[in-house]
Amino acid sequence: MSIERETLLEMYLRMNQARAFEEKVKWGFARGMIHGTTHLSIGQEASGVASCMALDQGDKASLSHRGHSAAIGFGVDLNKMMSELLGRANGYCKGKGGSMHIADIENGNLGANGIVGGGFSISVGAALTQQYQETGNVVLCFAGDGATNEGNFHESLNLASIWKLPVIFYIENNLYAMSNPLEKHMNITDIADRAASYGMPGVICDGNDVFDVYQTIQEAAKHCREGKGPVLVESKTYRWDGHSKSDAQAYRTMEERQEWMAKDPILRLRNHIIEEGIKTLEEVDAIDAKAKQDIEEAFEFAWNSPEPDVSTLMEDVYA
Amino acid sequence: MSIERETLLEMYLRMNQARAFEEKVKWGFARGMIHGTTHLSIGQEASGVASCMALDQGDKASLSHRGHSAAIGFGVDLNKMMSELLGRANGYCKGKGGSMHIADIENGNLGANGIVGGGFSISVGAALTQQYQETGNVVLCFAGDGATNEGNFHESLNLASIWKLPVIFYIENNLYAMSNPLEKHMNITDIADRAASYGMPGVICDGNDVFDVYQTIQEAAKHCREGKGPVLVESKTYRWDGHSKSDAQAYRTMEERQEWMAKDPILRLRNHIIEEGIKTLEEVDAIDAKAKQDIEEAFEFAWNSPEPDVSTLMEDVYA
Amino acid sequence: MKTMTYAEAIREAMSEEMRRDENVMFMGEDVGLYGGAFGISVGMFDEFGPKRVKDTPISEAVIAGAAAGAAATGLRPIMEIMFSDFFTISMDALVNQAAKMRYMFGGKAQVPMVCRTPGGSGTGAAAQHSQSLEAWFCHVPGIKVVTPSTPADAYGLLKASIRDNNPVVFIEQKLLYRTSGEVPVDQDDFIIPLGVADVKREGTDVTIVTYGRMVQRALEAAEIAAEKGISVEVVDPRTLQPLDKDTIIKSVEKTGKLIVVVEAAQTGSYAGEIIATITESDAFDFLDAPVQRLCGKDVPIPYNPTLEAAVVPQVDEIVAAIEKAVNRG
Amino acid sequence: MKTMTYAEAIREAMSEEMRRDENVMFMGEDVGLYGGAFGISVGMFDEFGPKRVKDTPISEAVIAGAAAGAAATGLRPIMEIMFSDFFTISMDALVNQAAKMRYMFGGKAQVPMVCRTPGGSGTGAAAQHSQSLEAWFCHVPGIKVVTPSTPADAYGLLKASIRDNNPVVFIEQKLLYRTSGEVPVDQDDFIIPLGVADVKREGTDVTIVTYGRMVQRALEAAEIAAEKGISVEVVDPRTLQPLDKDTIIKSVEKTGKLIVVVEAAQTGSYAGEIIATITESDAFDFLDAPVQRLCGKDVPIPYNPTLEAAVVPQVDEIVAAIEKAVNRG
Ligand SMILES: Cc1ncc(C[n+]2csc(CCOP(=O)(O)OP(=O)(O)O)c2C)c(N)n1
Ligand SMILES: Cc1ncc(C[n+]2csc(CCOP(=O)(O)OP(=O)(O)O)c2C)c(N)n1
Ligand SMILES: [Mg+2]
Ligand SMILES: [Mg+2]
Repeated sequence: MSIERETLLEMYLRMNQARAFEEKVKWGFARGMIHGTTHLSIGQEASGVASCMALDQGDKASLSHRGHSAAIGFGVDLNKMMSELLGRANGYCKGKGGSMHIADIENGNLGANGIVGGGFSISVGAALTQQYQETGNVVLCFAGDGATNEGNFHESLNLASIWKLPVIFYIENNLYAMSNPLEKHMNITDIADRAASYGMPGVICDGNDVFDVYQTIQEAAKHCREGKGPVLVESKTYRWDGHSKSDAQAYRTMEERQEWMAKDPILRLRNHIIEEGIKTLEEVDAIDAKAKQDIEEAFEFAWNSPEPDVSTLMEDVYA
Repeated sequence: MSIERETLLEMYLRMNQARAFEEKVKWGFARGMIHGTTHLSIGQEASGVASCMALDQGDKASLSHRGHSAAIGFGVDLNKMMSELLGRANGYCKGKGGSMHIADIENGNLGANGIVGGGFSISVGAALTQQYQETGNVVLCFAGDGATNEGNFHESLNLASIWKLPVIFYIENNLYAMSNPLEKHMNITDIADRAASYGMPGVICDGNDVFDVYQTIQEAAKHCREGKGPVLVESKTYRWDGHSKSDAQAYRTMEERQEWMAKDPILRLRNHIIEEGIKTLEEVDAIDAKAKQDIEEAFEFAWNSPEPDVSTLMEDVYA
Repeated sequence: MKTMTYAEAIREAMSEEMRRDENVMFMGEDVGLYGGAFGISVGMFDEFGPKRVKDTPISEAVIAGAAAGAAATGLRPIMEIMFSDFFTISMDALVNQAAKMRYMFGGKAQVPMVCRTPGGSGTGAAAQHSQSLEAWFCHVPGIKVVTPSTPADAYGLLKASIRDNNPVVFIEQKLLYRTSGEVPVDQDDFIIPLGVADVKREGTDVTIVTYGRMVQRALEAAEIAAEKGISVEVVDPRTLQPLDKDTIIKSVEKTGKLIVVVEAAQTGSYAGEIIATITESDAFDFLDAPVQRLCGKDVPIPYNPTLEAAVVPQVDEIVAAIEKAVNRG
Repeated sequence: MKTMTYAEAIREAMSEEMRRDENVMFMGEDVGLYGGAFGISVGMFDEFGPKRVKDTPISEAVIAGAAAGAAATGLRPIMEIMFSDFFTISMDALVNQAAKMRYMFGGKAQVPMVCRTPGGSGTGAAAQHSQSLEAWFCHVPGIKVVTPSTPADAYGLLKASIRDNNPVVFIEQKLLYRTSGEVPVDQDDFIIPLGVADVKREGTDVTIVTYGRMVQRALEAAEIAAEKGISVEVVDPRTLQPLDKDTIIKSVEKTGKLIVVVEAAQTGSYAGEIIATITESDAFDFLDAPVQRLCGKDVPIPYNPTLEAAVVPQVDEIVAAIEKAVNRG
């Protein structure tokens, strides 16, 4: 499959922004400029960005706790996003949500979720709205391999299947649920096999290959839009960093990590762009630089933004 | 497979007791002698009785809300069971449980359950005890087709599979979850297929055929005892009566019901016993009569038993 | 005005709102053709069809989660949980998602959903089908909680709940379903706003605050007390969250005596909240007798009918409490 | 005596009980090699091995259900729910199964299990990772609820909880994990029985009842008040269910003034229960000022640290409440 030139370059930019964003977040954490916790998706940028970019205008996405790449892929105001991580008043959630709750419902981002598997049923409901109101839109629901062991996964896929709802359950299988390796948290190798329980298609894509991710999501979305019901997509990928900010990673080997770092999805796309002559080396370097610059500016913006006033504490509990 | 003569005749007796028990319960309800609600398993006696009788001494069973046949199959004091349905002090639960909570933990009956799917995880825990204490025993976990749509089904089968616990998930698929026909509550035909999500065997048996049920459970139990982990067994059967005491059954046809009544598991076994010359017609009639007599006596016993004293209300909240 | 049962009033309120607003829909286990375990939605499937009245599998987690997701994206779902005890399976979706989405997303979401569910004991359904769990929901900021005691209240409050832009837990009672009363269905848009208590009986000597099916018992006790010359005021908050504190405080300031009657297990019940509301208010200075609460006993609900009945406050116990309060004052 | 942190005291209590009783085992998400999200069980996997320290998948429903099933059949499981907010997923197993099995089976089951879980805000983890839900559990007959405020209490109460034959919800606090104190680990079988309050500071003018991490704040406030000549008694019930009513009542009878301080969202919190316990007791007649409660605000926990801190009662607010009580008396 080919991806249109403009889209591909935008994708490359966003993947670089995602990487730079998270590198900056790591930096901010180390210096105590960001607090709380965060889950980095470095290494998973193709999976997060290309999938969201395969969607159409009006489609929705529900993100996991590891949602930065996806949010940036879906389209985001980087200033607002960084501001939210810094807990500022002009963040997406007015500083009340933080990394685990970046949301922009109006524009279709139904929110990251701090509850593992919490997004499954929310996505089913959002897909019900699309079907009910005949919008022709689909919902892309992100979750991790570990999340598929939650009861909510099961109930959600079953209901979506019976009701033929337009939702893509997109499982980013990065081989670990926190410290728990896949082979110790389930007795199967391919999560896509779980689709069999619901009579829906289950497909696998290489989560580090933007082309495969993009095509798989486009096909799944088509299936949904044709009224054929949901699809389970498994995206095989890997996170380079620890689970969250404090993780000694005793549960995996350096070798494994290096093997996967050699499959860097950004580098892969970069090489493709250059080899195919889509852009020259210099032009690509310029994109990389722009991505970093965007993030520096976002951080600068966020850092200089005001904290929410304590008087806002009780606002927005009820509509 | 053959079942030992003694066992087969005991099985036939228990199936008849189960049928008579529930006919009596229906009668008692109609007359206001029993209150609350109850779920009859008439038509499912082979599934409930033969499965439990395939177990060994020390094995455990967790029953569903539709648990009378299974309880009687597992081995029960009919007086205590009927007393419990009548809410008497000498019932299994001292009158505090009723039909949905018949239990006898000491003897391995972990209890019927009013929560659909509630028994899945309880069974996993009970199986953990067997493995931990190396008892060599297995747990037989009853549930209905509808119960397999609960998240608890998913979490329980997954955990049991990873930990290789000796538990048989025994799904009595009677084609309906209350008013909801199978084809409207899941998008697959065979619940056994759901085993694929957990990397465990999934097998189907004819729930109206004692031989098939018995053999299937024995084989599954063997698998468990060998340390190979859990098995999912689907038992295809049908309930003749409504879901609970008040049910107009608008959701199914008379024809369908009659088709299934023609597959009466008791009649089937009765014919076998006579045709194979295991017992004469008269002898079999005598078993039938004894079963009815046992139930009449149980009802008589229960009816004449005392109600629990109000002073017992606050007893047994804490150990 | 029309005489109808509590069950009919609920059906009528749902149906009217569904006729009025295309985006209101209804889902739950066996709510379609079967009409719901308590027959509440009988006939609605025929009127509204499978798009708007939807049978779900036995999957309480996704029922609540899907309602939240649908509500956040433009529908106004009403969901039914067959027995309130099964809400234990829906708590994550309700508490961590629906209740918090608005706040945690900086006010940029709204989640207009109604969770209808019957609570309470009295039908011989035993421990797993008889609980009164309203206190849990009241403890979750972002959720509103409604507990109607009459057909008219059920009707007017349910309509208000459906139009509310927040998650509302609407707790019905099995033993009230067949009670009947006058309901102003002919009155154009009869809505009872959430957060407004109703003085079900005026009085001057003792205030009883109660809700749900205990209201009827309190009224009976008040009647008996009246024969003894004691004037009892019965205040039914109707919505527990938001709670109409003013009406309760005013009543206690008038009578100087407070009895709270609830069906739920005493420890941790909402009775404590109502009492704290009074003792931290100016009404404290008006109290001239210890505050009493009559609650369900701290026990799982037993099956035997005699035991079951003994769990919840009885009319004679309420009368005794009234007399005790007055004799103290 | 040994100085150790609250986290270490918990680890020590678990380890000792596991050494003592072969049937005690421990399970939860990432509790093995990883040592738990808060490092509580670091090293236990090495000592006890995979049979007795078990990593589970992310499946909170079956963790609790399996614990209940194992407990009912002879093990004494300790389970960990990584954040108490995730208990929303375990509620059916805990409430409808574990808590009720004994009663509904006529006293013929016992369910000795401990559910350890950290509650509370203060770590910037926002709305879905910061709740204080103890009031829910206290409202369920059949469950015991423990909320230790010091390393020694955590140690002695956890050992008692593991030996208790009922489901115990043991609520720890993230912000207490690193606090340290003296723990009598060398004392043979140091057990703190469930249901016995601890007077953390004696005083005569005002009673503060509080638990968990608010105890420290109350003590700080009491210190400040002491400088102003006000003598504050700080009562820490330590277990909320069963609640040591006597100690609280006696204290209020002595001081005549009650302030309840809890971290949880005010409405429906356990503060109401404690207040109702007093106002329905003989202590009511000793009260000479309105009962005050200082609780968490009724809001989901926000991410921003300034907002987050503003949700829970502050030392100066407690001091102000003390002064208000005294000036009234
Ligand atoms: C219901 C719930 N349980 C546990 C957690 C704690 N937790 C956060 S992320 C995580 C691991 C998730 O694994 P996976 O789904 O594979 O996603 P990944 O982190 O690998 O992207 C866990 C256990 C949580 N947030 N919510
Ligand atoms: C958690 C829960 N949800 C719903 C119910 C109400 N209910 C009781 S039995 C039943 C149908 C169960 O269907 P199935 O599992 O197929 O068992 P069957 O009744 O057919 O034997 C329902 C919905 C319940 N008791 N518990
Ligand atoms: Mg993962
Ligand atoms: Mg069925």
